[in-house]
Amino acid sequence: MSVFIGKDTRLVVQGITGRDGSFHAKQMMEYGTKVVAGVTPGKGGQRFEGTVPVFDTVAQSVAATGANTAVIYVPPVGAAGAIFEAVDAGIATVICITEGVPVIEMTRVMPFVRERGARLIGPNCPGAITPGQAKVGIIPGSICTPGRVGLVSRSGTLTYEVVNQLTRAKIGQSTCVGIGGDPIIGTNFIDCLRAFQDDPDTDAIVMMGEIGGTDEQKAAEFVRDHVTKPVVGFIAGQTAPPGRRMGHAGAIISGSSGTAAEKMAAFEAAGISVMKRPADVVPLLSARLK
Amino acid sequence: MSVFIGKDTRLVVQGITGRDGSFHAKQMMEYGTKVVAGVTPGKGGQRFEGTVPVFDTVAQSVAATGANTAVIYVPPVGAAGAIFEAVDAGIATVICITEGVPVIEMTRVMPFVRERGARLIGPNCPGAITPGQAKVGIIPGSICTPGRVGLVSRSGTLTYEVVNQLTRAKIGQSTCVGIGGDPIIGTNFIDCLRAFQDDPDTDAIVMMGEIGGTDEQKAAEFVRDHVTKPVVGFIAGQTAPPGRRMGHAGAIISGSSGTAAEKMAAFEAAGISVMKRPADVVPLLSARLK
Amino acid sequence: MNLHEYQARALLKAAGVPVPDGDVASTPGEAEALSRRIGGTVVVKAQVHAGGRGKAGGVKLAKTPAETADIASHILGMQIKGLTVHKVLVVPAADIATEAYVGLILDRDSQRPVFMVSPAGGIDIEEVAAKTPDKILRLPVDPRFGLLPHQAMALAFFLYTDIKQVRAAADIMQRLYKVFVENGASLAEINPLVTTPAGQVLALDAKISIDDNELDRRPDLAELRDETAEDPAEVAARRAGLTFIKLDGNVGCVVNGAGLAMATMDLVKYYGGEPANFLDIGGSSNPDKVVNALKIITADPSVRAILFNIFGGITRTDDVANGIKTALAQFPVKVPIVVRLTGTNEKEAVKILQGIGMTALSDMDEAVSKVVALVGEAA
Amino acid sequence: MNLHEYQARALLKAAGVPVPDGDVASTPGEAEALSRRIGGTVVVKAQVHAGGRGKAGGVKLAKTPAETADIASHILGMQIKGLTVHKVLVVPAADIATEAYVGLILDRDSQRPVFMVSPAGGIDIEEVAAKTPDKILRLPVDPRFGLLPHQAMALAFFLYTDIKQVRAAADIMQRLYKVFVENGASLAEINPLVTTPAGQVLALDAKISIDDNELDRRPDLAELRDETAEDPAEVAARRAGLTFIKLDGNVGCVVNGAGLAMATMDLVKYYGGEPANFLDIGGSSNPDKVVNALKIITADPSVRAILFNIFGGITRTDDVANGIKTALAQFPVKVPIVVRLTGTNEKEAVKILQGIGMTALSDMDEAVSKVVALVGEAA
Repeated sequence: MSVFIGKDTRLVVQGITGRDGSFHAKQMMEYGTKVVAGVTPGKGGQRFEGTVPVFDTVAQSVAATGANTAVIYVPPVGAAGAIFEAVDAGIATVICITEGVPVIEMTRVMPFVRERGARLIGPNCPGAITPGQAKVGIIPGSICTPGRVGLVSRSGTLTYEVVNQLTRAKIGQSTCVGIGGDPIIGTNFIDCLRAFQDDPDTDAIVMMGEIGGTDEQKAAEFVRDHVTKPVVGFIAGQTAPPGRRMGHAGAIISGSSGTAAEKMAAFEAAGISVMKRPADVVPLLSARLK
Repeated sequence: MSVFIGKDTRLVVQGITGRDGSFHAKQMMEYGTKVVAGVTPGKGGQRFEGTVPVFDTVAQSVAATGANTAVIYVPPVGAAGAIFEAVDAGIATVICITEGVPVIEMTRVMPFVRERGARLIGPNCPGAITPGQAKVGIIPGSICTPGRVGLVSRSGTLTYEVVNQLTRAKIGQSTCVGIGGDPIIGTNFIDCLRAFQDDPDTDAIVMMGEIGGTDEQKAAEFVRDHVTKPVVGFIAGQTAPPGRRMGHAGAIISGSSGTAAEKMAAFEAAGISVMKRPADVVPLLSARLK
Repeated sequence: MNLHEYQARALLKAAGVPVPDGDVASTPGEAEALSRRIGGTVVVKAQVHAGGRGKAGGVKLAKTPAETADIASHILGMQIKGLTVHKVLVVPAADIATEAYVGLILDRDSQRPVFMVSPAGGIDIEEVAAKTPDKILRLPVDPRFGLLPHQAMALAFFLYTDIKQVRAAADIMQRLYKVFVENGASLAEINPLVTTPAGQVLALDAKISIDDNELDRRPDLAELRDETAEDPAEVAARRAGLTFIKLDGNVGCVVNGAGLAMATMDLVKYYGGEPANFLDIGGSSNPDKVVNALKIITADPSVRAILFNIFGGITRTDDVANGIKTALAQFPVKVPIVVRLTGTNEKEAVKILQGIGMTALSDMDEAVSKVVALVGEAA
Repeated sequence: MNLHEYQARALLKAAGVPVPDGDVASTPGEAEALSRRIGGTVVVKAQVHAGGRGKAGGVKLAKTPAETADIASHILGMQIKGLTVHKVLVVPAADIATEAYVGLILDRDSQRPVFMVSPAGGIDIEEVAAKTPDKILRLPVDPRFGLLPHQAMALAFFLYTDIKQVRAAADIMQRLYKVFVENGASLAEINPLVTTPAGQVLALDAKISIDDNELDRRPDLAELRDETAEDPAEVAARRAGLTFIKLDGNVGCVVNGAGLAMATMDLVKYYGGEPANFLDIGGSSNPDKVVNALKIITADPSVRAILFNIFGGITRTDDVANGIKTALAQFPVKVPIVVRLTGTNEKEAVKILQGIGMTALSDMDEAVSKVVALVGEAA
């Protein structure tokens, strides 16, 4: 078992011939992900790396290869359209890596995704990895190792940092999911917590939040009410000033709302072990797993 | 029992202070329909005919009176908005009398109506009447009499003609529904046939169609497959020339499609007794009811 | 309401759809000047609401301004399917590499705008649909989300393989959809959508029909109506708030309600007569409408008798009776009138008619069979 | 990106929202001319991205053109919350009967644009929300259907009782929604929306923030950015493709990734230091970005030491090492640099740094505690 992606993942890469798409398609293939198709309009009929068939449209790729998961590396201006296309073609799980998708576009994308019963992860996210099975996105495979800890994060490199700490301490991961740092995202903490709670191969959960919004607070309530597995959490941005967007479009303290202190308190109240720094993940997790 | 409207109908009249709205509100009240509220923006707080409270919005009227059915007499430019408002306020059955609603507006209205699980009848229709219980719309109450024949029609006065023939022959009606002559309507023949088939108080069905579109053909298939009660049908426009809009926006033969001959043949094939003229309704129905 | 090609072209052009240069002319001189401005060989196209203009001689090539003037003088004033040509469109003669069909209709069944595109363009799309349905791609658009980018691309890929042409065509689909929605069209066609040898994608001919219901809130569109292209009686009827359609028979019909009006025509035929028209006076009770209806019908020399069939609901039958009385006082009606009326204020109506020596019937079949018999006697 | 009031006003005006007459001036002379053109008493308003302009003396009445010039000369150049005033808006002093608040935000939770309106306008809406929440009407808009007419009316009825004002306000809601969606705003406020004694409804002040992601596809909006209102270092960083935010500490930070950058700042604090900045070099591997990052950080005199924290994923750590090498060859860096890097091409990176006499740490805590210690020694 695994969460969102795994050995049954049949991946189509949207934007496979682009700079980022081609680089990461190769990385995913090397990791062992079943990359069954690529899509670049106008390049239908070509083969990527001599093996992966390229199509003009996602619908064609699904018809020809049975792709069930899509990863999007197309530029911001076309990313929302790429999500619509993947969902419309019947793709069940769409992971949008692209950073810079206009948020107003996401307000139109999300109802479409929901109506079709699809899952969107991202945009502006590093994707997901189920170590030993499939890597979809840009999380470096080398820092992961199979195991029984699920990880969900709004961040990219901070996720790597924590995964790396776990792997060095020989704590393997069931699935690591980067949900993205944008204000409107397809999959939030609660979606991931629910999936990990239901996953028989996950024993504990690490949750990496940051300032801005109230997703972490709601996630804490969800943990309190519905999660029986141990959860360890972190909030980035304890020293961030209010009113400034800290890189991620969603990482902004509005007025006095969305602060790290508020979120950490919510974690504590929900029984989540709070990391003060990334290095705390191993001792806290070890303590909870005893 | 009854179809769509009946003794449980609690009606709000949208546009109650307008020329058409006020005239017909009075007629409906005289017939015994429970007119519980009216809506005209800016006239909230007034009373119509000294009794019916008028509100600024449908939502207010629902909250104050428990209205469950709305009838719309607002001018074409505001009619689509009035449907949105009624549905958004939780009204279950919305009957739009207004003629001349831009069809492109209806393409946006219909998904909204469906998502909310509401029923829209019309636009550009005479409404419905369940004789002895409730009249919602403009069908003259005087020509109807309670009974066990359900009638559904795309037309207004042609409906009256046939209802009148029935009443004069002492054949009463369970419910008469005018579904309207526009290309895009909320309730079609099949919806009404299903309702009459399921209504224990309806023994037979009269179906008044006209040229244009394929609704009658589909209805015929539905009758063949799902209706066990006798059905008698008529198609207006046997002598209509192709390509001309015969008054109703939907009554137009496109190329060779949507002709009366085609529709009458479909009726025959489905076991529907076909009236050659309105006066045939009584003998055909009597024969089928024996 | 159908737009002329030049009007449809203008709407598309304003929305950024690439159309050939050119403009409309009402005189040979204007056409000549346009030809000179455009340069080279031009096409002169009759602007009438009729298909098959080419076969009828309404579309011609002209190599010089002088020839353009000559051709325009032939086409202007020409009759095509009973319609007089008042305007010609003058456009450069385009070199054409391929011709495709792009159509967008308001579909009753799906209750959505639906695209139909085919690489087999320039010809009758109904024929393509019947003979080679696999050459047509049909795509309904969800109006909540609009035409999505990948849908526009899918339509374009069905027409072209070259990615530049695909992108150009996808862009045209988006703009056509916008024109359709923003103008409340019931039909918008580009036929043919052509590619030039240089690879450009161009809308060579366009047809747009506007939903009549849209015109009330859009005076700018209502102004595009070309009343010279319509039957004058139908124009007069519309101005009087009546819906009138001229037919070939001799029994004039005045009815309230479209369904009853059609059923009345059918019943005339049933009893062996031929209706001279469809005429719906609508739901309101204005005696003036009846006067205007009688004026329009009596202006038709083939009318041998007139039938009123009024079922009073909103319409008050006494208003109709008063209208008949007023009309007869205003102008002579030389053919017999049979009146059937029932419903609202029937008694008052009967009295009014009796006052001017007319009888009113209450049964539709009786009235229709009577009027048909009267026409038979007159013949 | 925040727009100035005069820019927000222009967007609203273009969309048909009634705003008072008036325009923006950069000099006292321009302000005087505007005052003369407008006539009567005017308001001179400082155009800076800061709340509380009035309290800070940035909003003043002027009765004559001469007084306008005088007041403008005081306000122009004034500092408000650290920002220099470069422009003033001159508008007629409106007689105000009522003041309301109208706001539209992109709500993360509902993933929709959400209206917030209150008849208690002109003041801080967060205060109203906290103290009298029943004075705020909150209405999420389904982007598939847009702001429906009855929703606009419901918002307007919450503000007004007079039906003319209700209709005027509903129309303003529709136009505000259009401005919001068409310009990819994250916030659009009219505060106050006023009524005049004559009953007119007017947008007296407006605030619009544009989603930064929108700017790439909208050069017209990107042009509205007022870089004079920003920290010059932040402007330089943005031009170099970096995300930089100046803070009050003395430990300069160069990090890849926003989350890691925040966590690095937090860890500096955890070890007793104070971060001098947030700086994210992003995901790509361009050595130039590192050079620019070092230029920007070393320009800050309060920086006592610099910390690199790079977790190589897409970012190649050897590119970062090369960037450091290039920078140090180009300009002197007088404060100590601590480098932590791990991940992609780590070995190559370590070699490059060793080649210029630097060591690379691989543990984040070790690096942060070291840089904090270095700053402590320097103090």
